[in-house]
Amino acid sequence: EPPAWAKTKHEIDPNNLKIGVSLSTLNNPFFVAIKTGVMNAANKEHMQVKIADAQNDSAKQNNDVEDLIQQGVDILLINPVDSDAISSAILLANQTGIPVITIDRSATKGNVVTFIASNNVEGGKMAAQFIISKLGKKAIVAELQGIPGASATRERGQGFHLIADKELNVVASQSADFDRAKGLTVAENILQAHDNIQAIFAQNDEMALGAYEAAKSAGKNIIIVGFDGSQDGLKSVKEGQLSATVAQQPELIGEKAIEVSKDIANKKAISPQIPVALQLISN
Amino acid sequence: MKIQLNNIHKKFASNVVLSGVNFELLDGEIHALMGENGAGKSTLMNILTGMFAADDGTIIIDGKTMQFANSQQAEAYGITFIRQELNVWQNLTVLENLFLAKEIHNRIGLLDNQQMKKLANGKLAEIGIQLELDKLVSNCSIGEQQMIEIVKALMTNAKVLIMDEPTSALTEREANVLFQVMQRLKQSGVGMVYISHRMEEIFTHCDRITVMRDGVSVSTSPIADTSFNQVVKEMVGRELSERFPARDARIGDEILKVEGLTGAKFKDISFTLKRGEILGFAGLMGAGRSEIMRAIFGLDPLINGTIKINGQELKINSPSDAIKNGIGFITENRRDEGVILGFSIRDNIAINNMHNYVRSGLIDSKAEDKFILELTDKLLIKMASVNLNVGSLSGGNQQKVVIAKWLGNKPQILIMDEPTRGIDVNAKREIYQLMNELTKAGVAIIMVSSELPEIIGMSDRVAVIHEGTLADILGRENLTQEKIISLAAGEANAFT
Amino acid sequence: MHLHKKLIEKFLPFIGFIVLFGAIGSINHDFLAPMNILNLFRQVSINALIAFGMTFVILTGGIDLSVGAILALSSALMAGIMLHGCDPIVAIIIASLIGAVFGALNGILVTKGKIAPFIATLATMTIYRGLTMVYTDGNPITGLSDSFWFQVFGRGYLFGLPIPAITVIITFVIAAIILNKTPFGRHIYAIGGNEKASIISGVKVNKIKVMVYAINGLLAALAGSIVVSRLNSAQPTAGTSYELDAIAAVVLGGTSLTGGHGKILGTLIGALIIGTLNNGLNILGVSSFYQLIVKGVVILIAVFIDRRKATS
Amino acid sequence: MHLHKKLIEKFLPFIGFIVLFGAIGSINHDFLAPMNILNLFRQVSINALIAFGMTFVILTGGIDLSVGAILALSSALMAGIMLHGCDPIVAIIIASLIGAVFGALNGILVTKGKIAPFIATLATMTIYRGLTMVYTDGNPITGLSDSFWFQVFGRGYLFGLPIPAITVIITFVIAAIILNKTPFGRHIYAIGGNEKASIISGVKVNKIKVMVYAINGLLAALAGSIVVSRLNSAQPTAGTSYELDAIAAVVLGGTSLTGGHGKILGTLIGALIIGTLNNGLNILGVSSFYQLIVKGVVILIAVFIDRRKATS
Ligand SMILES: Nc1ncnc2c1ncn2[C@@H]1O[C@H](COP(=O)(O)OP(=O)(O)OP(=O)(O)O)[C@@H](O)[C@H]1O
Ligand SMILES: Nc1ncnc2c1ncn2[C@@H]1O[C@H](COP(=O)(O)OP(=O)(O)OP(=O)(O)O)[C@@H](O)[C@H]1O
Ligand SMILES: [Mg+2]
Ligand SMILES: [Mg+2]
Repeated sequence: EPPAWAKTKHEIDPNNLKIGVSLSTLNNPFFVAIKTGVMNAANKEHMQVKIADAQNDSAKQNNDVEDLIQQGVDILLINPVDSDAISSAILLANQTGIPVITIDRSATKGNVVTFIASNNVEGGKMAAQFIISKLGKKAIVAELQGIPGASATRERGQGFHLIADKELNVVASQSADFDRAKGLTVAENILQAHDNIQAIFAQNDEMALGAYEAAKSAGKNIIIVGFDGSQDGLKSVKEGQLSATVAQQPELIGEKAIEVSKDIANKKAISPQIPVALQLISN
Repeated sequence: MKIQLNNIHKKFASNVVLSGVNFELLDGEIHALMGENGAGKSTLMNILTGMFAADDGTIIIDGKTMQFANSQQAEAYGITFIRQELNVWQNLTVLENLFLAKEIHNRIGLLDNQQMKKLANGKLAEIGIQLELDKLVSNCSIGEQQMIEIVKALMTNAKVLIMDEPTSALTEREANVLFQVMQRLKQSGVGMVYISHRMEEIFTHCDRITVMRDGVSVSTSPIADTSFNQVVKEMVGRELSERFPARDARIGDEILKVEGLTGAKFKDISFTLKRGEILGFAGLMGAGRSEIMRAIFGLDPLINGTIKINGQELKINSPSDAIKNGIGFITENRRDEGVILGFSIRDNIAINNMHNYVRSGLIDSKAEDKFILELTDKLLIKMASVNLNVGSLSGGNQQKVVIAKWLGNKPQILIMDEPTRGIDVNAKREIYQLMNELTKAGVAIIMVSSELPEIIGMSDRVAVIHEGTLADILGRENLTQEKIISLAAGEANAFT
Repeated sequence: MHLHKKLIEKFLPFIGFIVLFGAIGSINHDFLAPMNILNLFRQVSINALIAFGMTFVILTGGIDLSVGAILALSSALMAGIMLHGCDPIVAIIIASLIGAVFGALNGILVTKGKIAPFIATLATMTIYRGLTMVYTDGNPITGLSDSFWFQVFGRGYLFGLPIPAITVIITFVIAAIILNKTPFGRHIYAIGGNEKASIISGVKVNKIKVMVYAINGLLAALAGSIVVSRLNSAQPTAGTSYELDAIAAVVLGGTSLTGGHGKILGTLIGALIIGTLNNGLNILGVSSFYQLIVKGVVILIAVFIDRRKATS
Repeated sequence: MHLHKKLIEKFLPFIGFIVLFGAIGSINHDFLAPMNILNLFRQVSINALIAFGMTFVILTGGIDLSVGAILALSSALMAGIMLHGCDPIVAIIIASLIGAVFGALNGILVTKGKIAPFIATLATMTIYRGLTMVYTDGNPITGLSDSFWFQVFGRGYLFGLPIPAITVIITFVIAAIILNKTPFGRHIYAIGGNEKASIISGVKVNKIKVMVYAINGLLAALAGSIVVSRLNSAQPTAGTSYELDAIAAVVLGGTSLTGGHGKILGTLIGALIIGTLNNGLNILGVSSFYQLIVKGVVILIAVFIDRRKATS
């Protein structure tokens, strides 16, 4: 418990809401899009928004949440870097009496009003199923993983492997750090090592776009599935380059979060989980 | 070219270094500039060659008032300065060093190595020095490196050549090559300023001498009109008794016995050392004397041989082993291996003496101050406070700080490698006196030196090293300059 | 007058800190709220601990890029042994020792292996990070302990101060005593001042360097255990690029990268400056993109002023 | 016999490369497929270009941590002007010049500002990255150009070689001539060998250093434009931690971090070693966790052998 003299008191004024947003990273268009969604919606509602970028570091995110609380925000929107590691920050918010909404990733501990997300594990499964639907069982596939240890890497990989390990033949799984340039070189190398690859699942659109360039220059026409539904990714699907992307509608997630915030201020009942549908966009 | 420096003043911050120096250099003369460490000799020449601007005073060259902005300007005007500290590039070859910042290139800007080689070889032949142009400087001896500097200066076809202690790293033989070059330059009308702490050289090779003391020029006279004692008196400001204080230590039991010592640069070295004795080590530059000492001190690995102290054979694998066994080592390279520049006098002396005043693991500051002041007092180190940066001391006083650091350890054997290199007569004498006191108290000293007068004046016995082997050990009774030189040069049978 | 100037120079990092602190506080009063000051202290503690260790290394003229990876690896191992039922406090001690071992390994590569510290620790940085990934399989280790002492270590308060801040203060005092009052500390400075001269003076340079890198590893691991307690989990990606913040803190505190010169107090202030920037810019609501720019510029200005001092 | 040994030592990095290459090739024949060799050359080109620039900087005794950020910033600006309709080839030239300006800025901080290179470029690294983020708002810039020349620059082939590889070869030849055959190059070695003596001898140390950092920035930007062409987009996070790969390549090639010693050919081989590792470990299907460990260990071994050579 912090000492009594240091504590701040808290009351919500529904007409002058101050929203604190802690994002896991802004080094990734997906989260930038969530931010855009939040900002646009909040502007419409004339809410104040404070945004902090944890740069994918759980320890920094705890600091960020502390700092946001300190600024007297009324509601916290937290996009955890990691579901477990965010717990103590959420407990802190609970102590201070600030309602918390988690975005995109859940929190394992603490009181969270609601959790707005599309399910990464589900998305991974969708990608695997899409490949099966196109190529049938036992198709030869490779996987491009994100930054080792990052939660999106784990969850998307988990969902993908839940199905793929049984129904597909995954011959290579390599990390390309969610980075387009690395996606390109790693895909080049994988294609080199496995001449017979029929499909690539990339854990985000950036890597998928890199993999597409690799396949193109190797003169191979294979199925490439991305994840996120970023602008580039969607465009590429439309142009028939990527076969599909598991679209998450990040702006919609951001808008929803602001909508729910308003409901909280107006003391409306909120359902504990608000799914934002994943869409498999394919051509 | 005639140069006149009139009433030059210079201060650094609040430190007045020059306060009215007059100096004159004529065509074709070798003009000695002498003075104690810190008298301002190097500073004066830096002012002449444009490194610093004088605060006051004028520089007149051939009747014109001049002021160079940097040493390149001075060089273009025909005044070349070989500085006290070596300015060479260890990572480059001799040829590359000779032409650095003066590279010759062809029309499209590419280096013309052929042309540079031709020029360099021409110059080397002209002055009679041999240097391998393609050798890396890091593989050259200090003497060769000094020669590179000299050749580089001569390549500029200077009308005036300033040399700041060029022989402090040379042995007699190499110095003699330089003196021959100087005589030839003199014939062709080049004027030279020659700065040195070696009296003999000044009196044999120079035409005139200017003595400086405390930032003022005290006198200028033809060399023939003055004397050794006169110059010393003017430098120091008082009469100095004989140059080498008399040795009267009682020589005791054998303390060190070295047998068959073999290392990378020397082989089969055997000698003994007694309590209270000074054993001199003479030899040409690069003979391997320092290497022998480094091996005894555990700095370099031994290939073969035994070291016995007080009759007991020891394995010395590191300096701390050596120190534990009562050996101290003052290296030849004060700036790189002796003092820690930028650290205070206190911290420099404390580095290997803290065990003397540590109480329950912590340093007792009061005891430390007391311990260090005792040492600095004993060595007569001239300083305002022990908290001063050791770099602010003169060379002689820096050397005394190094000695002080070792005395604190109460060594039984003290190895002193070139203990007076670059140090003025007065400070030298103080160090000699200290050596005498130490030996009187039973300490045994090994003194490596390239200054023969010092070797002869201070040693009880002299070991002469020739190309890594022990040529002979001479007793005090048959020590002569000629004998040492011929032994060092490898003419072992000349006298036996 | 001269003395006056010297005094100002000596306290330059401190003055910089006060100016920064005052400036941010005057723009936004939330910053000066007591709770925020406590937050600041706790937030600074991780970087301060690592930077203390880094100060030792930099004073010898070395550098250690692997501290962030050591933090992650020791955290993971700590969490691992806690899952096997080890008492949290014992686990913290074991983790710190493990950190010291990894640090010592860096020291051995630098001394026995004669590899430049930058390269040696660049290599071990990726090795330690790889080992962390292999050990955790890329997953965070969670469900550690509800033990009071464990939770309190990263999150609790004592005498109104966050425990991590108290850990920092204790570490600071010990480090200051070691550096200023023991032969070991003096030898650290001497090695940075002139390694050759130190060897010849009988300083056991290799041994001291290995110890210095070990201390650095130990403190990184200690910082790691605070992170584990705060997050109640060990993250495989923890500590990424912490080495840069630590080095920045050391340099902002006036320690020279060439070794031999610097004070642990300066490092503490350097860490406070960086912490104040992070916290203050958050509180001021500066966008994270601009935060990068501001932080870079502040480091440049601070170091620039510090260099002027040194040369004048 | 002695000559023999010397020769081996001289070609040590090259021998290391051949051994590595052979080892991977014998485990997996795909690695030796002509197409993969071409891939390898293209993949190596980015790191090689940056490492060439880094060699110049390290030879003067400096270091530049900001190259990755310069790559990103110049790429973003290049993409920006292309969206405004600038001709791709002109855009590449402008981007390279912009890179040179950012590099020169590093050089000015190091020389005029007297800030240690490590710190100066650590600060500009975050500043340049921040500027990139601000300029791109954190989003990739896409839809650049379908121009043939632009596409060919990163993806095309000439005489059966990937164009980026040809760019590397041309750059290598120019760099080798500059370093070995011009007074400028000679002065770079001189500064790294003995900066004080260089100043005294009238080498324009500050000017040369600024130029060296500018060259480094230019080559980082050139590498950046290859990345942009290959991906047909500019990524705000491009180049992250490329500085470490470049430094590793330089050091693997036998250049000493203290300056004055090293060859650009060594750097090329160093970059090939790192590229071979990345490519080969991928082809062998080594998990990314173990890749980290293997890369660290290989760097350690290579540098360790190189040091032995130097001391023996
Ligand atoms: N750049 C400088 N800044 C401050 N003080 C200096 C500088 N250069 C020299 N000094 C001081 O000026 C004084 C004279 O130094 P100088 O080097 O000219 O003496 P010197 O006669 O050449 O001595 P030595 O015989 O030891 O070479 C010394 O006290 C020295 O510390
Ligand atoms: N670290 C080193 N690397 C290469 N050569 C060295 C090294 N140290 C010394 N040398 C060379 O070894 C030879 C013998 O060295 P050393 O200088 O010790 O002989 P010396 O008789 O003591 O002469 P000096 O009068 O210079 O002390 C010289 O040619 C010297 O340049
Ligand atoms: Mg002098
Ligand atoms: Mg010697």
